Amino acid sequence: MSAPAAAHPRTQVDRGLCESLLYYMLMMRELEERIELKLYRQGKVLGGCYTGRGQEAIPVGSAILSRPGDWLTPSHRDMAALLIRGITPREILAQYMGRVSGLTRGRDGNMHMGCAERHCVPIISSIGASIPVAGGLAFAMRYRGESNIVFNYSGDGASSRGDWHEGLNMAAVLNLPIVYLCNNNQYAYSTPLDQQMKISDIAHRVAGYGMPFEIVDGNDVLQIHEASQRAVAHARAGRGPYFIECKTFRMSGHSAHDAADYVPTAQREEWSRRDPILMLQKQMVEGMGADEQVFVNLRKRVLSEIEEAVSWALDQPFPDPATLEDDVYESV
Amino acid sequence: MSAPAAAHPRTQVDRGLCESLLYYMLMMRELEERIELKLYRQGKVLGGCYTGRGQEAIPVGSAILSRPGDWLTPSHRDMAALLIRGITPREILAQYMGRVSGLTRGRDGNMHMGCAERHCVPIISSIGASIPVAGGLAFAMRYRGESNIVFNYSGDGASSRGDWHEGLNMAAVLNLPIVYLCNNNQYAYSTPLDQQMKISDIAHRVAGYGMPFEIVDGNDVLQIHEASQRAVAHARAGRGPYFIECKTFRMSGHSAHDAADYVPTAQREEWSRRDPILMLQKQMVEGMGADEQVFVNLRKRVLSEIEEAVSWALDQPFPDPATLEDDVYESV
Amino acid sequence: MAETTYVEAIRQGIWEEMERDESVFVMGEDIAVYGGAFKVTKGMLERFGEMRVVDTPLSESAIVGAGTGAAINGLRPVLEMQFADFMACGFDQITNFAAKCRYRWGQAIPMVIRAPAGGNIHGGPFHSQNIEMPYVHTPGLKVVQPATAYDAKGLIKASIRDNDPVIFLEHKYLYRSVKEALPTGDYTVPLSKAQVQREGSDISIITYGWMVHVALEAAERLAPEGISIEVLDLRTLMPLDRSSILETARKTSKVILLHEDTLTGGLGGELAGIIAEHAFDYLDGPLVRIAAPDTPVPFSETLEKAFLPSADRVVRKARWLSRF
Amino acid sequence: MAETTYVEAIRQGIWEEMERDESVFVMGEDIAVYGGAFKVTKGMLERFGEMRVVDTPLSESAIVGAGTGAAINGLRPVLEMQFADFMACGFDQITNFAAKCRYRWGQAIPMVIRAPAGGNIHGGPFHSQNIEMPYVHTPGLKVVQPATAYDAKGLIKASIRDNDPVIFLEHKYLYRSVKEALPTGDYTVPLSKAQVQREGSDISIITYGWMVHVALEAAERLAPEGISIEVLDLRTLMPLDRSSILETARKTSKVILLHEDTLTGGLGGELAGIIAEHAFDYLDGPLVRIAAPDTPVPFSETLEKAFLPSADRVVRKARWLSRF
Ligand SMILES: Cc1ncc(C[n+]2csc(CCOP(=O)(O)OP(=O)(O)O)c2C)c(N)n1
Ligand SMILES: Cc1ncc(C[n+]2csc(CCOP(=O)(O)OP(=O)(O)O)c2C)c(N)n1
Ligand SMILES: [Mg+2]
Ligand SMILES: [Mg+2]
Repeated sequence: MSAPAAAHPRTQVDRGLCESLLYYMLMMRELEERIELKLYRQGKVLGGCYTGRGQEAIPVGSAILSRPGDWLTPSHRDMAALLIRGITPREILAQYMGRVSGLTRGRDGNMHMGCAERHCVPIISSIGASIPVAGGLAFAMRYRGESNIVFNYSGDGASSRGDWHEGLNMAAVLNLPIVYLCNNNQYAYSTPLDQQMKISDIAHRVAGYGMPFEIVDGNDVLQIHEASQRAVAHARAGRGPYFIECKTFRMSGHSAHDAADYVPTAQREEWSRRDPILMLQKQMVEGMGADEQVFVNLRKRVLSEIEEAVSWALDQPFPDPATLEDDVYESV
Repeated sequence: MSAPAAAHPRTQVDRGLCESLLYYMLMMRELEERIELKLYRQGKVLGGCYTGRGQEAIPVGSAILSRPGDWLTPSHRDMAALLIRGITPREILAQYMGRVSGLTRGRDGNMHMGCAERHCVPIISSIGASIPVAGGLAFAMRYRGESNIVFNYSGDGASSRGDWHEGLNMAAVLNLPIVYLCNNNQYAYSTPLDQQMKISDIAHRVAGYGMPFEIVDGNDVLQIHEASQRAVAHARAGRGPYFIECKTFRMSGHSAHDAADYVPTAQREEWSRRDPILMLQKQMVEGMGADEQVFVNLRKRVLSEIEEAVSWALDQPFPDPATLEDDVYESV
Repeated sequence: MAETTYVEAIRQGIWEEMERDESVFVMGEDIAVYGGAFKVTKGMLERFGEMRVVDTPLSESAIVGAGTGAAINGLRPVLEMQFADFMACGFDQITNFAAKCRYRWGQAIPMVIRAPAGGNIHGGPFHSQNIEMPYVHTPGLKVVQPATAYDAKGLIKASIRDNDPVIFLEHKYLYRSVKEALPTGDYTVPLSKAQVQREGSDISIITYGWMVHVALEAAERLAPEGISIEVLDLRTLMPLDRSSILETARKTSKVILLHEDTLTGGLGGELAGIIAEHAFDYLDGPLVRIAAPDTPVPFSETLEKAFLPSADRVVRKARWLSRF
Repeated sequence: MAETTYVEAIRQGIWEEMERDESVFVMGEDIAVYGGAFKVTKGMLERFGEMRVVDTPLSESAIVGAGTGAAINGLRPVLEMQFADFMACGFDQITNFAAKCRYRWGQAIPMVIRAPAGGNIHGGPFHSQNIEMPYVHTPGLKVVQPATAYDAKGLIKASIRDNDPVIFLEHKYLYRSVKEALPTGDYTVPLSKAQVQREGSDISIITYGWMVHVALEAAERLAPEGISIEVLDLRTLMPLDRSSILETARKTSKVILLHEDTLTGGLGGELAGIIAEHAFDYLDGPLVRIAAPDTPVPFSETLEKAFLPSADRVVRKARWLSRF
């Protein structure tokens, strides 16, 4: 995959960072599997059920660079961004199951979650709507002269929405500190890229806003991390927004009820050989001599954390119907 | 001004065509002057009053290529497009003055006019909204296998709207026969280009939809005519949409009440030397040996047609209040 | 005779109209190959081809704008919004352009915008809303919501044949929860005609959509207590069938206005306005509104259950009103 | 003492709040150098600078979205829509995101969206609309419309200080047609408090915006006939001041619900719903709604005049009602 201008030299990454990246990718993968393949099927999770399987590298490689004062607006395939912000598997599981201890206290469901204290805007279902919102979050940072930035996440489908256009243009005009992570997973629900747009790279659209961009392998967490470092440095330095298109693939249906028959088998298989977790593990083995045991241990740790969180979450109460009408307006 | 790819050889234009172009440009100029400087000030025209002074070349050079089966969606600065479609100064004047014989029978005002029979969609006030609508008009042409096309007109300001983006992208994806004429007159109301976008050419944005484009001198009607010929041929041949950016200038306030103090004097003066009507006349004198008398006669003809139309329109009745509630729904 | 679900009835209705009239086509997100999020357009691509079953990019405003343009240029678009909630993204095109064409320039817009609406499916704040009111409030639009499979088919067909823009609200919970045997052969259900779904003499419940079934359940439970309920299903919300509304109000003299939509600014107020002005002399008790409270639609079961109007609530209120 | 116009009162109110609180800023189209289409923000750029007086591209949805984001991140945006009609372009951001933040995740959105609304200025279908109802109908939003210069200033200040998103509707016809002497010094007018603008005993007219003046004119003309009219100015349309509404209804027992907005789905229905349920026993006559007919707002003078509710119409209806 190509960058817009000069090629970027590969920076050194240390093993501690890699373990951290791997931990969050594994946690997202396993937590979502647990939710989709167990809790959802058991009827413990109601409504829709969306996962980011195969796309874990994107939130992980980027959000790991966030500072406490930054804001994130993750999409519905970026659970790891929340984990990195300190949101716990307990809170996420309670959220999915509609418990009062979930992030939205049962008012909203499944991946529609976020948290004001940890600066994560819960996803806005209207696809694309988070782009202008990211602009406002970033505007407030400029307003106060901070070096904080916004990490905005969206998909290829979002790039067809008017809000996407208005928001990116405004960010460019107002020179707002935003790093856009576009997960181009080649489908919006059942609609393949070539029915969404007549171009092959969404990033090229961004040239029309006067904004720098890169295109990276969205399954290679180290590439994302590197590109994000450049983007973050650019935005923190007050040089405005920066767009990263991550080529990836949705290794699941649009949601749990979707068998995704419309995806050609060859395409799915090709991408299944490019699993981002295995790719990172390979890089760790080949580049830093990590051995399998590390991965086995990490996975064990993740699974036991999930186990603990599931049983905690299952014990949490549902919201009290008496609270139904609270919090529509400020109570005075 | 540059074209996207190869330079286009200048085609021959005949004098009859030039006289026709000049007639419509003069008619638009004089009719709008009459409306803004007389009727509006006399209180015969109420509400807002917008003109396309200095931009006449754009609707004229393009709409002259339209066929009866084509559809046009003019902007608020494209009166000549209506004239070319056979809409008369009488109808336009009655429209501006809210008379029942106006194009909208007094229901809508001033330049919010159009006509189903002559295939002109009255402007939609929500700037940018006509872009998706043009898509639907064109879709119906593809649906029936016609070679008709749509002429869509909009300004630089419109390019900031979400509808602009959604509509252009959809037209590219569905391969719809549309010629977009973008009048980049450097201002959206009081907002100069550099506060609307961080790029200098709107046309470059269009590359992001996978659509061919050109940039032309919007005050040179022959250039517009030539580019439009290429665009029209492209669209009629079923090769999809085509975008022409016309660099021009709004030689008036945003509307009659706006003194446009925000426009630097030097900029206004520079453009006043590039009057599209004078430019065409010069081309006719230099290229085809036309003499001044032709222009004088043409202008006389225009003025007397306007005179006649004004007195007719002033005699037209206002709508009967008893009809107030008609035509909200089909009456059955 | 086989029973047809509400969702299948809509599918059949569209299908038949597409067979009947070449100018009818469907357009929306994921409706062609995938057959739509709720499978309403399943099989249409194979039967009618790409030009009449059009998948679009994720662009609600462009879908509505393009639909309107196509309607101006002689077609009869049937647009799908994936969820009614996202129709908000096309609000300007619908209310400022499509709705006003006939009034401004005499241009008919024979277009249907279909939108899966309503709750009771654990959809949460963004996938459960009832969105009728902004459209009811926009002169030039018609708004329809069927409660039964029979009406779903008859109303979608009538909406497609209608020469004004119609917002056609489909209740997601009813899609597969109601069914009935449908007549073979072509039929339509006229717009702007309400229907008495149950006759009664003591109290009228005026309602629509899923709540028709809730009202009928309440009526059933109240009958043994000697409280006779009439249930009027509006079916078309704009233009309203004022004479049927006033007729039932004058007949029973006690009226409950029931809807799933939130209370303030909901249709119940409009109905109260009509009745309190034009049937005032007939009323023997307050006009009672039963609706969801003024909150977003909550996700969690305990909350959603408390949020949605229930037969229990109707029964309690009807008992109270009957003693008036 | 010098009199202050409605438009100037709003300008002063915003100005004072910007002086008071550094987190308040204004954003919109053509509001900085140009001072806004109606000059509400005139002079602010010079006083407060570019960062607090922000011109944007022509992008209503992004304006609202960015305002909401800024509010989440600690600022207090005051957004301008150039005309209320174009707020439709930001409908999704307002109703689906801004309105639901507190409920979904406990996030306050202290944001004001100002919108010049209403007719009687020969604006035609796209520049004259009254757009309150979709917002009144959206839980989580507040909706305000002042009728006087005093209230305009007090309410804009209160709206800016409020911690919920407020849709602040300014009536374009009132901008320069009403004025009064304002107190020097800081004052606010509380949200959700209606105000009796004229006391009376025979008939209550409940209304808001420009129609308050129409009601007062009608009341003046009816007084010599011995018909005593009470005029209640709602000022805040959501949340409604239900107790003031019920109080005046119970006091006079006859109520006219008056608004400039079109009839069906307008606020009159909501008010009728409240009164016919909770003050039924006090009513001595039908609830009478006076509103614009269900059409787009026509341009031509003859039509617009017939369209807009007038004092004449109110007088005629009040006479009729008084004989009940
Ligand atoms: C405005 C809007 N329209 C439709 C939907 C329904 N919907 C939810 S996700 C989705 C596809 C989104 O595609 P993309 O942006 O590529 O994200 P992905 O799911 O592939 O990660 C659709 C159509 C929506 N949520 N919002
Ligand atoms: C959605 C929307 N927002 C605001 C307006 C008010 N308005 C009318 S014309 C205009 C400027 C349009 O600029 P541009 O598209 O460049 O056209 P120009 O007037 O320069 O020809 C504005 C802001 C509008 N009509 N529609
Ligand atoms: Mg995608
Ligand atoms: Mg312009």
